[in-house]
Amino acid sequence: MKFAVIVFPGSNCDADCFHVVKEVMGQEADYVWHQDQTFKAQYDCIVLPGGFSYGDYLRTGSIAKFSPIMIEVIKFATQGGLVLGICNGFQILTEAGLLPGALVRNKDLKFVCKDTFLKVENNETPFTLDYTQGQVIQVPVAHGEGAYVCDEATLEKLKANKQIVFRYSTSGGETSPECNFNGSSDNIAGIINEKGNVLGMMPHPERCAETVLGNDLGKHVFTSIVSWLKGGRRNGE
Amino acid sequence: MESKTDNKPWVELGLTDYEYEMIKGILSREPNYVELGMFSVMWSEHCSYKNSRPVLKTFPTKGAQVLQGPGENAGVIDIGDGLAVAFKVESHNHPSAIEPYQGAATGVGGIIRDVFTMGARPIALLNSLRFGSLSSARSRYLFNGVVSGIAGYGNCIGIPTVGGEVYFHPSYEGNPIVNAMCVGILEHKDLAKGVASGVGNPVMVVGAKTGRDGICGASFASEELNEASEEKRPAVQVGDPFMEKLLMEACLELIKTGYVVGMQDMGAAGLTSSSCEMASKGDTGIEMDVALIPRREKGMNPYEIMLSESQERMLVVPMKGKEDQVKSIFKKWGLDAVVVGIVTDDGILRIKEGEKVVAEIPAKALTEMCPVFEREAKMPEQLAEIQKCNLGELPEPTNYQKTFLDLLARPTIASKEWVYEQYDYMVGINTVVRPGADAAVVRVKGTKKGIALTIDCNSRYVYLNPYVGGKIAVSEAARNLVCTGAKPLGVTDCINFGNPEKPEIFWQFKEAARGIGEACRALNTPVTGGNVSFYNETKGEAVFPTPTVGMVGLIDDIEKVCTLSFKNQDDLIYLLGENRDELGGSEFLVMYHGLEAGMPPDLDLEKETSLQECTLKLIKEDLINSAHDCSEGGLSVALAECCLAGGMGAQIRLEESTLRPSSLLFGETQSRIIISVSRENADKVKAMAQSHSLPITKLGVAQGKSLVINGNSFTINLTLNEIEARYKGAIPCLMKG
Amino acid sequence: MYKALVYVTLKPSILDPQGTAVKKGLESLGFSDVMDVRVGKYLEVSLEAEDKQEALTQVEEMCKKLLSNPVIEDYCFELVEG
Amino acid sequence: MYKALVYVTLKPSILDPQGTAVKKGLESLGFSDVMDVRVGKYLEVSLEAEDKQEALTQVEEMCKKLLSNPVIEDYCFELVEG
Ligand SMILES: Nc1ncnc2c1ncn2[C@@H]1O[C@H](COP(=O)(O)OP(=O)(O)O)[C@@H](O)[C@H]1O
Ligand SMILES: [Mg+2]
Repeated sequence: MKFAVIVFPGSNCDADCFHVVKEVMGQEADYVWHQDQTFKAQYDCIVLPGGFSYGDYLRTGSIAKFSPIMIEVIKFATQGGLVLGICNGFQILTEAGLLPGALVRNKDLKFVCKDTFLKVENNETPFTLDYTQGQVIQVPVAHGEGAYVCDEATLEKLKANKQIVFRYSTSGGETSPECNFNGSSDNIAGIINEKGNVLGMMPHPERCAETVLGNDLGKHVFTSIVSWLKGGRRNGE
Repeated sequence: MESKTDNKPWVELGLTDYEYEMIKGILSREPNYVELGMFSVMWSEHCSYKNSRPVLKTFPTKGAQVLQGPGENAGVIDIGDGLAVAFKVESHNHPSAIEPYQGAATGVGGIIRDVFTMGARPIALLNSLRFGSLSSARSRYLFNGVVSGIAGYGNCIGIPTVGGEVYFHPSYEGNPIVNAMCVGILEHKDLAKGVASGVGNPVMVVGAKTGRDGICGASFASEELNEASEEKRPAVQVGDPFMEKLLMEACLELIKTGYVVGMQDMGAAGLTSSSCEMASKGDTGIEMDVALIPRREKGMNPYEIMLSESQERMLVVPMKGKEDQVKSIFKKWGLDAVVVGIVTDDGILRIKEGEKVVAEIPAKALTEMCPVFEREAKMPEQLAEIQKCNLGELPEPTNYQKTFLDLLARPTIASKEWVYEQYDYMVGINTVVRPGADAAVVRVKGTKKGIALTIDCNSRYVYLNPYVGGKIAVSEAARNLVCTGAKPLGVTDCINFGNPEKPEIFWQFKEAARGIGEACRALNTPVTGGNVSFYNETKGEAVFPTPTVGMVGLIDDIEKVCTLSFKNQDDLIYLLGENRDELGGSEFLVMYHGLEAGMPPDLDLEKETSLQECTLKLIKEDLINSAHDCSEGGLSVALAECCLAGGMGAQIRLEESTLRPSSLLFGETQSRIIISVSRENADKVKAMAQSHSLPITKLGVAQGKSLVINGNSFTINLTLNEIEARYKGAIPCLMKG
Repeated sequence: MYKALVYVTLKPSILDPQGTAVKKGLESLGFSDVMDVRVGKYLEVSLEAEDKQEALTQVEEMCKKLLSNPVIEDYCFELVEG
Repeated sequence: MYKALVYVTLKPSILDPQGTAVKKGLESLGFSDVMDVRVGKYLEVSLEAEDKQEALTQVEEMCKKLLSNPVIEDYCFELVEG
């Protein structure tokens, strides 16, 4: 399988995603520069990494969405290719209109870096099929603008279509307001588009994909992608 | 500015009459205003170390592991496998007092540049912070601003902030201490230096455009803060971490090409310092045209251009003929790279504006010919009295459990989670031991190795006895590294003191340096660089003498990294080292008795060395499951930290009846480490301690969800939840104001 | 030369934690009569354009494409000459 | 009830990285005639006051004490009724 990790000026989790795909997963990976007009190879999955593209100035992701490569990314997504946006990548995906809603300042206005618990709300996506439905995983977050917002109608639609993939929860899987540290609508930590091929999430699965870092549960986002691409079998099928 | 009619313009710029005469002697003429400005910044304490140089010379700086000692942008230490670590600490106290967010942010930006200029990729940041009491609104404002400034810069550029320390004490009320440390990794072959050699090589300015930011910032940093500072302050420098990220990537890419002869960041004194330092180190001259320098503002004159402290800029000397390659790398990152001058053979820094020469000074006059002062040193008169304070007769606390809880909630002791949760401490996916432990550990990808990092100083000890306090700062730093299983390798230090022209302050400095030097020798951790910040005073009152010690250590096998948490039910808990009746300088003494007096705990370097050697061996041989240093708050607080870190309680029985319970529980005796051990290894551990002539005492067992400490005349019995609420709740609660 | 003064504000339906924090800050300073605070952005964009109409069209487009996000924000602007 | 429209801008000599980034962004979108962009804050503060004079005094003080940072920013405001 071949992954592309897009590098925007100010991306800073690009090398982390690359490392996990290549060294931990043993898959092929290329860095793709934001100024490139076309993909120079066939890719199976595109990763928009975390960081502060264009310094996060104005609004997170707002300037990155106009990078030349984004036209290609949008084309790739429209044709059903797998796109994973993590943190700043999620912000870019919403700005670019590939995912609904927007990400705004955390409710306490502070950047927060810590472990959170996520409940897997939908394990039938290409990004989560190696998790069990309802599984609770510990994954770190690191963001200042990660509160997911959208209008009522969109939220209803997200729910109806099972587009909410991860929600902040307690270690026991309760999605109570106390664990909604950043003030997201409905504890949303990650969503997928209607077609089910574009996932955006604020937490960083690439930061917990190796045991030496104390936790490797995040790895399954990547193993899921690979399973799916291999003509994957979903859990329980 | 040039039209100033003051008949002694040099005084306005912070130079003395004596210095002005020297300058005339060097130039054999009157300096013009631009030249005077250049001398004033380069001869400021901040750039010239004129008050500290003779003392700093006493530090040990050599060792087999040292690839680059003091004198470059950062020290460099060998870690094997052709790899090395570059690291340095820097103060940004005065800018942070004026504008905490930007002051701290630009401090972080500056220290990062120091590290990547060496050809190293920065992999971790640390910071050492000191503020007044959190009961003051101004201290809260500064604390909040500084922490978000550090976060704002470090998080954006994508270098994890993995550790640090924060103290609160009234002496810092008007003058906070903000020290930032950066650590990077490089391959030996990429080691770059700040030298301009090769006559005829071009001199290039790269990175951000030059504006009127922070003109005379270096001189500003070399004066006491007073009411007039508010007025005199230079245009505040604003950091642009996004720009710096691009600059860092471009510079590292450039160094890989092998085209770089020398590279120097523009920190304090901007273009002036970078150009004269590069020429001076290269035994060359530089000729430069300020008209060619990309500017952000209109109408800037040569004086302003030469003295601007705009951030995110570097001076690069590439090989002749490689200018276009340099430009194309910077262009890719969207940055300016402009040839502004040339390396010459006459040793002169010649600044032109177009055809007109606006300054002409021997480069070494600015760097090496600055007058150096051996200041008078005198022990402060009251100190002997303070040290003699009789602590033997103090009443014991009436309720040890309450005292223990109060101590846990002292901002200086309480968890700093409120701080480090604002820092991205994971980006880079190397952080194996996160903030909240004795030292942070980052792995070195592609090897089995790990780097352990810490920064430490208890300035109350230094105040009470600078010599002992200096020894403790180094020893504690090393001990923190050792607790993770790392062998300490080298030191970077940041001297934050008052006005060195006062004999009492200079005495503190000399004594602290003596202690630091001695400890560094004993522990084989040479000083590879550092920073001096004097004049940390408000209204004539100096801060506590604060020589922070940043230290780097090496772990051979990252799988063997040791942490502080109790891990297994029924593990035995031991203390390596001995408890003594030493309450002087302790947090308990201030909190309960309102005393900052007595002698600080003693430090015996021989005992310290055997403690560290023994602990390292125990970790290497997999004999222990945890290790934690006892520091502020003493044994009881350290035990609580071991419990909280792993969510595992402990049953402790302290038998020693000769010690007062307050000393036993809260005294801050040095050279003590708490370890936990599986029962089957207990004998081996005891044997190992004995072979190092090290006292070892059984404290109890790890178990349950409570911490119980029993002694002959006291009992502490608390659930971990109760302890955590105080320990973690203290700072957030105070910050809500 | 024209200068566009652009105001970007959060839609009323979107929570404004910054506004709330400022309001609290004002209250703790003793300004007890503050009813509400909303925090937005103010941009000054200087541009060359043939004429005012041209400038208006350009700025309108900038606002739509980049300066505001219609999901969460509203914008308005004025144009001044010089 | 009064509403103060407060504009907080960076002092002219202070670096504005946001403004620079937005300018570059606009350029890459094809707005080649943008000469300069500065980014500031826009606040709407609703408050009760006896009369306009009282409101003016209050807002002036808020700006000085909290809404702007005099070290790096300038401010100005208008007051509207209702
Ligand atoms: N300013 C800070 N930034 C990041 N981490 C911090 C900061 N202050 C304290 N910490 C972390 O909190 C922990 C406790 O610090 P400290 O009490 O100084 O430990 P010790 O006494 O072992 O040196 C350490 O892991 C330290 O790195
Ligand atoms: Mg410490």
